[in-house]
Amino acid sequence: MFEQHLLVLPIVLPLIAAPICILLMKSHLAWVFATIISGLSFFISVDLLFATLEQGVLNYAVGGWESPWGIELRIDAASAIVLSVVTGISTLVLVYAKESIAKEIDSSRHTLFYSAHLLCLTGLSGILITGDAFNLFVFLEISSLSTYTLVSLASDKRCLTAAFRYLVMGTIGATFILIGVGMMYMKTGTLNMLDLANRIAEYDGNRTINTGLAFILVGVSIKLALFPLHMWLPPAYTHAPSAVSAFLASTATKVAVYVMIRFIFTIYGAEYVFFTMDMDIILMVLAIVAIFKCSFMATVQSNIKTVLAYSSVAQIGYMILGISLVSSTGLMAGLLHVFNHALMKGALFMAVGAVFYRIGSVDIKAFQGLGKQMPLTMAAFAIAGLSIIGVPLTAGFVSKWYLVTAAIEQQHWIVAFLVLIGSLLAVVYIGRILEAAYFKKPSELTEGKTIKEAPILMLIPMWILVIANIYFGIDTSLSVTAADTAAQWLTQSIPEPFVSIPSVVTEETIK
Amino acid sequence: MILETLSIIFLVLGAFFSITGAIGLFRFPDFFTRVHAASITDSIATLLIIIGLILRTDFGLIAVKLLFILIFLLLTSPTASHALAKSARHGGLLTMAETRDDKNKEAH
Amino acid sequence: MAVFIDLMLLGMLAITALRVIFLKDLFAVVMLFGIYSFLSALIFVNLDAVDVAFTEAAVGAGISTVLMLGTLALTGRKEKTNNHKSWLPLLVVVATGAALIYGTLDMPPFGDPNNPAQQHVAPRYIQDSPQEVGLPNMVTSVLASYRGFDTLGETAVVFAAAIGVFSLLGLPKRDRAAIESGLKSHLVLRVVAKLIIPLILLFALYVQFHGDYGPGGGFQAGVIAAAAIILYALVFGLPLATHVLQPSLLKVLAALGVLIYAGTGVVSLFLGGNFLDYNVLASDPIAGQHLGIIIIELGVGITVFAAMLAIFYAFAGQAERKNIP
Amino acid sequence: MSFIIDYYNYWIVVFLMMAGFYIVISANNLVKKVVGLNIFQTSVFMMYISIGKVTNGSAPIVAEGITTYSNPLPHVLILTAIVVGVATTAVGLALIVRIKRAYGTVEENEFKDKDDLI
Repeated sequence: MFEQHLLVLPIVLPLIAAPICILLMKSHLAWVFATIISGLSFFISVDLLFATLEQGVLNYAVGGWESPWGIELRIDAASAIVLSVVTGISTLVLVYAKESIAKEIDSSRHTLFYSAHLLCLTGLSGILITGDAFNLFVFLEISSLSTYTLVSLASDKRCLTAAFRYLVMGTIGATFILIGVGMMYMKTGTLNMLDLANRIAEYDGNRTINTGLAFILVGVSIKLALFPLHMWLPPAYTHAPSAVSAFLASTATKVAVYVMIRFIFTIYGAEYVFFTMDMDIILMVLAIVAIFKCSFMATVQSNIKTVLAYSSVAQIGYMILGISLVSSTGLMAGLLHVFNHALMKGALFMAVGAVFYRIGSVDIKAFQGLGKQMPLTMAAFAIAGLSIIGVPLTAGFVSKWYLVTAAIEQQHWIVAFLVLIGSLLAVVYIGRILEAAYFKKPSELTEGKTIKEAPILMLIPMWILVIANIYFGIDTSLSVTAADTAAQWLTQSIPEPFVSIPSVVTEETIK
Repeated sequence: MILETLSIIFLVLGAFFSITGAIGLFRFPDFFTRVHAASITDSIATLLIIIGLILRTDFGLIAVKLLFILIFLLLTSPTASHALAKSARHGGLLTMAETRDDKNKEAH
Repeated sequence: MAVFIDLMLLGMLAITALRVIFLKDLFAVVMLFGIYSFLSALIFVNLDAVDVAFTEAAVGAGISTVLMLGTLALTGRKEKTNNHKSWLPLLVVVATGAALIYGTLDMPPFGDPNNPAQQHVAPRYIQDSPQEVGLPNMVTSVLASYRGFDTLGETAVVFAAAIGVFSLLGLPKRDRAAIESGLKSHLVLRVVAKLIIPLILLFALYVQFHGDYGPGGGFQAGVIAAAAIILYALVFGLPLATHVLQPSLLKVLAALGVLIYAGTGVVSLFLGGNFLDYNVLASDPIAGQHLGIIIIELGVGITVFAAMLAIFYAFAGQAERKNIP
Repeated sequence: MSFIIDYYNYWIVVFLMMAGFYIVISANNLVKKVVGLNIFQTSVFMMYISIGKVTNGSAPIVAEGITTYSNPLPHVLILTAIVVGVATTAVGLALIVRIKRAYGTVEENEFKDKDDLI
């Protein structure tokens, strides 16, 4: 009987579960409960993904009020992909979290951790499913507020300053989005996304609409840590508890990328954003600078979590680059990278968390000689690392391949070249760590101690992600089909000659 | 008409006390005299203004609500001023006269 | 006349904001923020947003200011002078402001009834909601019914904030030995507080259940009720307050409110409607709407009351701990 | 002249927003940052409420003899946004209290220096 209500469940299930977690009092009860709820959301999301691939768009009127008067929930292939990633990673991280947070978080705060995690999941799912611009802001704030809490739960005191900086930046971003939504409402009188899209199309070059777009893009860029607004991200990911870093790195920024795609392609329309406002050039330049600057920053850090955090900012650059290519292939590559990057970064942060669990440090020195002492963890790290670099037979290769293809299609030879160069920098920062792990003698941190392999509950989710990395690197049918369907759907608004694959379209013909 | 005139008189008086209170707050020399000025705005000015407003209603529900507000303000604002002054006193703040005496003692 | 008042208030706001920039005394900064909040509440009244004004006065000038003062008690009231002034912030602000001014140039004129914002979605709320939902207060109708999902999210945000503060500061323990604290020497204060605290609670109940007909609703009521207990804690001491309303109970209440709200939605699912469709709650749609709105407003009220009070407890508990050497 | 009457409200509100925004990004003291954040947000709320105002309209509560009501939708949005604002403030202030305990200061440049030492 719930079939028609499936859409609302990924939001409501964790929302109801979060307060129950508090009432459960016992840490392991809360763990079991949160994991089950998150798993349930994951199954619903996968179900929704297949439903959207078959039927296109699903919608749902909350409260029985038809849109635009009530709040509409809408899900298409793009949101369903990201939703599956978010709920899936959330489930794996929750499995992983039991051992991990037992070490890192004071036991009196365990139920609070699970509750905050579920609230964060609620917010992220809400952002992905809602079809209402203001409702999106509300869910954005639920997820942000619980994220600040999650980051500040670590025992290292630097997590507090990181969380505060994140809070200030995040709130500024959210307020910018609020300003943008207000300006759109002022000119259109509606908040429903589809309705907004129809009504914005009537205005051409209206200054209020332009400003609204600019504020929304800047606000979302803060949330997704687009260079140069990324300064909050490295400290937050470095000092958060390991399970939280793994969860946030693979979901929160991805959801923000989704929000950007939604605003650009669905609400404002790609034609308007890219051809009238020329946003593609700005985004492309920022993305390329992000890839190089932050990959380089990653090569000089000694804290491995900081390395991964900077690498995340660089990888976000690839996603934005895909969007800025203004073609369905480019968008597809971006979406595919959202999916694949979640798999690899999740695995990497989990592996680093396992090292922290055994050694209590995430400095590169702690990794020396670990290849022998924690073979399974380091093997997972190595495979996920290769995926980040983009070695064939890993998921990372697939998305880079499509990105390069898209760039070549649009005659952006330099961009294609730069993507390849950027991957070389990834070789450097991942290579450094692997070198330390496999070819160096144990440092004073670990010397003479017997280091055990990570607990099984941490290894299982880590390896599930690693296997997924390989699986989606070899059998690309599901991920590529989904991303392709989503991209085709979203780029409908781009005038026909630019969507199709022909490689004869040059920069001049677009203009 | 008479009510109208009365109401205006009350409102103007209320406004006058508000302004004197505000001026006093700025011009008086020390904490206790300033609290005195501020509490005038709090009590007599609000009292007069609310009475002035009541005279303008048709003495229905709104007048009752205004009356409630009046009673509430008459309970709270003097208490607030009292608590403020008393805390200052407990904190060791002296009135102007006392400070003068102290200085004189030190001088001798 | 309205324009004149509007300009007056906006001018005062501008002065307040500028003063905040340059003041170094944080206590004064926080008090000015309270004034700013209160002035904006007056502007909201002037612009016909009575519900918003109510909330802003209760939250901005009330709870936020109290929390800020509590923080200052723990962190000190002087801002240190910072020598290296950089031009970057000013540049960013001027650029952002210029962008906004550019945006205003195509805005529809202020107050014009033919503006797009007044044309499309809003007329249905104004014309049909009294019949469809059956409440005279359109803000409550939209808040609780048409956009009830937003309000569910808002309740979740309050709950998330409570969780955040619990995890950061922890809740004070009940301490029987310290019950005799508080402002003992203030006899007048204690007597008056005893007189008005029940009145405030009564008023909170009025706001809670009268929200369908006038300004008010669960959120405002929750804040006012919390303010009553906060006053109690300030005058009679935190230990006594925690003895009357235990922190652990507040935790349960905060969770309960969210569950009541979301549970109403789930019940409507089982009764065959969409999530949060109150029409199915009773045989008559209007009665169903009414019932649904009363229940969810209660949920909002409970969560907000418990969360705000618990947050205050957490801050006050920290201050208390600091005072004990 | 009508140009000014049409827009004066928005312009002043933009000024207020920017005053708040400036406090957020320039203040070194964390409490002041939070105050600035609040001023910024409150000013954005004023912009929304201005959108909903109808000249000679009345508060959107059904009453006899009134035909023009202001738009209730922005009011609802801002009610939600105010709550979100106070929630953020509470978490931010709690973080400040913890930072003070951990670092002994709430001035940004001072704990930045301490962070770098570790």
